[in-house]
Amino acid sequence: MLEVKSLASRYGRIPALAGVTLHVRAGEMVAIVGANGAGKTTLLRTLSGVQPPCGGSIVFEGQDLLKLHARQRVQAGIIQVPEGRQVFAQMTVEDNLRLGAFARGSAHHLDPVLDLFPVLRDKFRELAGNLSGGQQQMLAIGRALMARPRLLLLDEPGMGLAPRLVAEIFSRIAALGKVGTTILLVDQNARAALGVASRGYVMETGRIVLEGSARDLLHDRQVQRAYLGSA
Amino acid sequence: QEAIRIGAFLSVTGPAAFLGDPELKTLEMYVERINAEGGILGRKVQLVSYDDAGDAEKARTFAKRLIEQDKVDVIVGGSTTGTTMAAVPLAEQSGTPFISLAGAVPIVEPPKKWVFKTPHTDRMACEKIFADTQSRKLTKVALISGSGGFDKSMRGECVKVASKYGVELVADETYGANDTDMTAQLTKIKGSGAQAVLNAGFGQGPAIVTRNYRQVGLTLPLYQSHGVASREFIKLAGAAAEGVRLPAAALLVSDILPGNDPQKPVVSSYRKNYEDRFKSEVSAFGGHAYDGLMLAIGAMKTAHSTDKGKVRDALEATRGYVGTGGVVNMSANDHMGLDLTAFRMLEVKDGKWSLAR
Amino acid sequence: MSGAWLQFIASGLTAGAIYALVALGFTIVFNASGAINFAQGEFVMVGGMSAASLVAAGVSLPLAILLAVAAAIVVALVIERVAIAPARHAGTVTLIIITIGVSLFLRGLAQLVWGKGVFRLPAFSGEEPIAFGGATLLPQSLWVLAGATLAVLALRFFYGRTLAGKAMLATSYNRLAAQLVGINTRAVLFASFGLAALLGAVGGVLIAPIAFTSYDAGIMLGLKGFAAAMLGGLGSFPGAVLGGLVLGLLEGLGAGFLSSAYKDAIAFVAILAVLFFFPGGFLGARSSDRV
Amino acid sequence: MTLLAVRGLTKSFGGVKAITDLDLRIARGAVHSIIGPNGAGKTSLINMLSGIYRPDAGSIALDGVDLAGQPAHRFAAAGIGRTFQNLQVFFNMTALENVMAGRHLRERHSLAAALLRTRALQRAEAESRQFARDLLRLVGLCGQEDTRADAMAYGALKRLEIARALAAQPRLLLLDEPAAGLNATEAREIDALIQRLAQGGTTIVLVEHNMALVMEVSDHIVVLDHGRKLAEGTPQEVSAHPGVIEAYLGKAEVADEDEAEAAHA
Amino acid sequence: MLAAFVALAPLALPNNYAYEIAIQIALNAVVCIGLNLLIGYAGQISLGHAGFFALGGYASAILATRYGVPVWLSLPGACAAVGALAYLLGRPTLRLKGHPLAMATLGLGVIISIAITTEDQWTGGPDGMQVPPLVLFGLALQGERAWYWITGALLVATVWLALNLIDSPNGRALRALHGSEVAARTLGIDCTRVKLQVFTLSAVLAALAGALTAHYAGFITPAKASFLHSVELVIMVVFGGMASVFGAVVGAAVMTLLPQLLTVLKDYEMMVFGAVLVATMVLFPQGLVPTLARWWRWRMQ
Ligand SMILES: Nc1ncnc2c1ncn2[C@@H]1O[C@H](COP(=O)(O)OP(=O)(O)OP(=O)(O)O)[C@@H](O)[C@H]1O
Ligand SMILES: Nc1ncnc2c1ncn2[C@@H]1O[C@H](COP(=O)(O)OP(=O)(O)OP(=O)(O)O)[C@@H](O)[C@H]1O
Ligand SMILES: [Mg+2]
Ligand SMILES: [Mg+2]
Repeated sequence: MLEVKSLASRYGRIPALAGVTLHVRAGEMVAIVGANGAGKTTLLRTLSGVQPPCGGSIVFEGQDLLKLHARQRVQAGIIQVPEGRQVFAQMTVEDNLRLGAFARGSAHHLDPVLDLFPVLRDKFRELAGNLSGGQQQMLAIGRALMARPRLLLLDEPGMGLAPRLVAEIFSRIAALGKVGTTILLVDQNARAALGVASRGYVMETGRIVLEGSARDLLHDRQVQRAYLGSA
Repeated sequence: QEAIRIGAFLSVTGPAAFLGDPELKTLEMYVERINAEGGILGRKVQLVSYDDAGDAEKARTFAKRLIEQDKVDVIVGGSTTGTTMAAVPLAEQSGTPFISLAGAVPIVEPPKKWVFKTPHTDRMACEKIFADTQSRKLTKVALISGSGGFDKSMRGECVKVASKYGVELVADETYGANDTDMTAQLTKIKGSGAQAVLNAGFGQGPAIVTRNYRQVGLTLPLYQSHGVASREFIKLAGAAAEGVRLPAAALLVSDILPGNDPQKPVVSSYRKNYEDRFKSEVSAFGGHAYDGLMLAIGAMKTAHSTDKGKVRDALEATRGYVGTGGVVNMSANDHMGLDLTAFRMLEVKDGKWSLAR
Repeated sequence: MSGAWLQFIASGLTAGAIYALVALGFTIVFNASGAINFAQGEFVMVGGMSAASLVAAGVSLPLAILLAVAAAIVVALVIERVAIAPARHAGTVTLIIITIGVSLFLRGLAQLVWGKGVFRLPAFSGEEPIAFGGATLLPQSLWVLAGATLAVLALRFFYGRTLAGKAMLATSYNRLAAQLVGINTRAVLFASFGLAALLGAVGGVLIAPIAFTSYDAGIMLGLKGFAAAMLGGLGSFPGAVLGGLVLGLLEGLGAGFLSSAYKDAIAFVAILAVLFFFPGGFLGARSSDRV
Repeated sequence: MTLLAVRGLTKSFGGVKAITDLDLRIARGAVHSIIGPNGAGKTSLINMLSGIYRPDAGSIALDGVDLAGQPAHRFAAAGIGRTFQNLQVFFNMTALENVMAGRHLRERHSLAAALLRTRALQRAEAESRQFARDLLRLVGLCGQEDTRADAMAYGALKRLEIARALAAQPRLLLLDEPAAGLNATEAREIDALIQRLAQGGTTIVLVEHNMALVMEVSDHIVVLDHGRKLAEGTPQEVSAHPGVIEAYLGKAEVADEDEAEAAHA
Repeated sequence: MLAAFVALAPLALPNNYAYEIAIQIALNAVVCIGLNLLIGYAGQISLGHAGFFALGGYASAILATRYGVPVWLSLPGACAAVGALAYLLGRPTLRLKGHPLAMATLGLGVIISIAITTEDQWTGGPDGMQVPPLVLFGLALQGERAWYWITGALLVATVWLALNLIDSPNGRALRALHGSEVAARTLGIDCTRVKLQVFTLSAVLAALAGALTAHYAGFITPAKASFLHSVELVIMVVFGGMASVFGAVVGAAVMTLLPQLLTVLKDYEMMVFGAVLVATMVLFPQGLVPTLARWWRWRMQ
């Protein structure tokens, strides 16, 4: 479904991606783990089109993505949940969610998302900026789901969420994967991420250094030492 | 041989553009004509002009530039009193003859050795108006004025000379240069018991005053200043301008001047030249520049030299020069040389200027 | 004195309606980019000048108005493409300076095209003042008031009820997030300039019979319109209109009862006082800076 | 040995009661964690303890001095430092300058001294710079001293905020989700850092959702729910509290951990 | 480096007119450095500094002409008075941020300007007033060359002071409150006080430059207090580069010179000036100096 070949990107002169090659099959959930500054966020930004690449190729369902603007990629079903939530702080929860479906244009239903995150129903008319950190995180995910993503790019969806919710969100994400949404997941909670994913990649300084099934990675000594906090 | 250099700093843009624009056009046109006729003293004439946009600080810098860098022989310019006064010390220090095109009294009072001016003063305008109200037996006059330099200066002069003509000022209102509605001020005037209203101002403000004047139902005689002496005023004020009086130079009514008027040939020819060339109506202001240039040229011819001191002396000795503004007779104490007869009292009739009475 | 009272109010409303129209234009661009477009006054000027010069050239008033509005929109769109879009990542202050540059450019251009004269447009429905309770109002003032009312209703509907309007707002709040939900942020900025010019030009045409117009009319309109937008609350359309009317009334009443020389100062003192108590203006968003 | 005593603290926003009548005692030198579901009021509490929000009612006494109602910089001057859940880094400065800005309270000079760059000031600046470098090393940002903050990755910024707060050498340090965005290994480094600070005598209030970290470092845990205290006690007591499991921890998490441990073994 | 430049520049100045421009640049630069501390470093916009500039000039002139205060005293007196006024006005004003702050400072400037225009018995009204020359140690300071050295020295001193300030804890506090006011407060920075300090400092610098401009020119008009002059000052700051002391100097220099150069274009002047401004800000969104500096660094590496 998604084929990324030697993708590179830089901030000014500083390279952040130095040739990333990976692929995601339809319906699959793939996790990416890596230390701070490894370039995970940059990778997702480049995939969604808000960050210009400086080399390589991205092919999505046979289509060359580099030719498409961010907006066209959203229309093609590539939706990113950005790092740091990025909700429309001065707008209500409702408007945030409705805007999530902006690119789809057609009629949209809020209920599935509100059922997934009942808090959002309580705060429906509140300004998003007044929500607590975790509530905003839920809103950001909910907004992305409103677009009915085909490929969902999740950048640290569990950040700032209560443990109970993390577990819940990850299981919902897994459920999404089962009904056919393809997911590329970045999370610092590597254990949880690899727990729900089928495959994983490990990134270091802008490169993929390891790939394999999630189970193999979970049991890889190096991965355990570097990312799972095991001594 | 090197060209004679005439320097000019004018408010070609900015709020006083309606002064500077015709002034510059006039200077450019006549310098061209003079050169076409072979120049003066056997030399070509070169005009060096700058736009000060009505800013005194800029005017000073440009005056310095004219004197220090361009080394001009004489300066004709200073569209407004503010810009003129900024350049006066420089002309005095460097000893450069300077003919100002601005109105206020302090330019020539007290007289300054190197500074002259061509337009009538605002005090003369006040006197002309008050003489008119006196003859119509109107003694209670309401003042309304803009907040610009011209407006405030004229207001001040009018306040000073009012008593001389037995005029009592019963209201004193102000408006801003860009205000869009003056009915509030006029309503106050309406309640003041005035028998006539005098508006000291220039630009579009007076046209709005005139329209608002009719809107609030005022029917008293309305006097405007020489600052709106152009067709544009009638165009903007429309039907409301009917009956408005103002003091102005003969230029505006050149076509209806009696044939024996000494100014008739001068103003008719200037008008024709200007209107043929620029396809727009003359105003009194371009005429001031014409007079300034001609006075300077005349002085150089008389002096047979461009020596600054000699030109200055010749300027001061100007007698009987007939210009667009009137007949000029300068002296050591009078660096303007005009009297009240230079002003005509005009009235708007059927959308045109006419001589009052 | 009651007649005088009313006339001061009428005077204030006349000026206020003009400010309101300009303030609405500020609000549109602000709501798409978060920046103040100091060229808004010039859009008004371009509309008024085009219409006035066309009418002077013999074009009928309705056609002249149409052409003038079209001209202003074209100018605004070109400017957006050339000057604003390339700098859309720059900071707010830089954007403001760019719009100031644009306003100078347009003023210079207008001066070349139309000269430095003052122009007037014929009133839409006669010049006969309408008298009420001892005060008078020009019919054109009612046109201006009606124009402002209509504009604010239309804008409120567009921004409050339609997803396209919300998308424009969203772009100013968070451009990254707007891109990620599929909003064409460049088109939003483009459209907002077109819309602001449309409104500005209509305003310019409406006010030209009262306030006249000249190449430099935009300076004062820009200043007062900005003040009105701030007073009403930046970003709020009803606020812009309210701010405009209040500003006009402050001036009218200030000139009537206190001092005509200080009427602008009185208005600004009042604005300062309002801002000190409601930093967001009358109807501005109560900002939430949560941490 | 109470350092901070909070009594009857209340704060609401419109209809939302963020914190209701809360009492709290923070013992000197200990690590206190505050946990609770999203929206429980943890950040609001931290905001009041640092003077950002003015409480509707209640007192906040540091060493017996009530600070409630004072401006935020007085809280700082009294010895309270903090980090932010939503980053509040000075993005217009380098990492080193960010930390040096944290020295503000320790390095005060008159405007005149600053303008004239007096000897005393130069000396103090040099010391400050060294201190800031040491702190950056401490949080693991060695080598990034001269990077502008807007070019740093999220995780690095979180640590930068900690270093900046430490620069003021606060008596009481409030950390709002310091480990968010860090992976387990990196979280462990924060863990070690917190313990080191605590040993050095700094009192710490930690808000965090990373239970591994919380359980490891806390001497005492307070659980908030809907702005009220739900439970309080040692890590063991709290993690076994049924109300806490129900409202916050959930069963899954515990199961997950077990599974992972099992897999590891 | 700047000092050397100031010392050597006279070799290239052909006449008094050139000196005049140099003096104007120096005086404008002094205002811009102060304003840049406020706008560029502390992130607090002011659209009213022309008011302080003009007040400095008027106050010194009025003290000297009406009250016979010697100019060497009236000048610092005026600066102190303007500083005190800015301090008082700044108290409520600086509680605002962003656009409301811009509006409020604009309002202050406009009010000052209206007062100056209207109170003509003090100020001479719209046409301005005459200002006596600066007398130092019993010597009337006259002539472009003398003024060049005075203003040049003042500029060098101001740059030095500003650079010192920026690289001090106080300067960091300024930038910190720009970056995040909440964070700055939790570090013990009294933001209200810091803002007030820099606002007052910038107002005093504006007043100083205003007073010197007035004494140098021999007159002053209300145009110096106008909104347009305030905008001009801000343009200088942004054009040269925000948060850059040399940016302020370069901005002042370019924006003083440019109109003098463009004046040959006559009717096209305003258009071209606008276009140049737009083009520069589009190409150098950070302002001239920071963008060029970055470019230079990039080249060097
Ligand atoms: N706006 C920027 N300008 C310059 N450099 C940047 C910028 N954003 C990120 N970088 C650099 O790019 C590199 C990759 O950053 P990125 O944010 O992609 O990392 P990450 O893997 O998502 O890290 P984290 O886990 O901390 O979120 C880092 O070295 C970072 O410093
Ligand atoms: N400034 C504000 N305006 C309105 N409501 C607010 C404001 N600040 C907080 N709230 C509300 O108060 C409640 C508590 O928020 P707070 O940020 O303290 O939660 P939290 O415990 O930190 O949650 P999280 O773990 O998700 O960060 C939330 O419901 C939030 O919406
Ligand atoms: Mg990241
Ligand atoms: Mg929180």
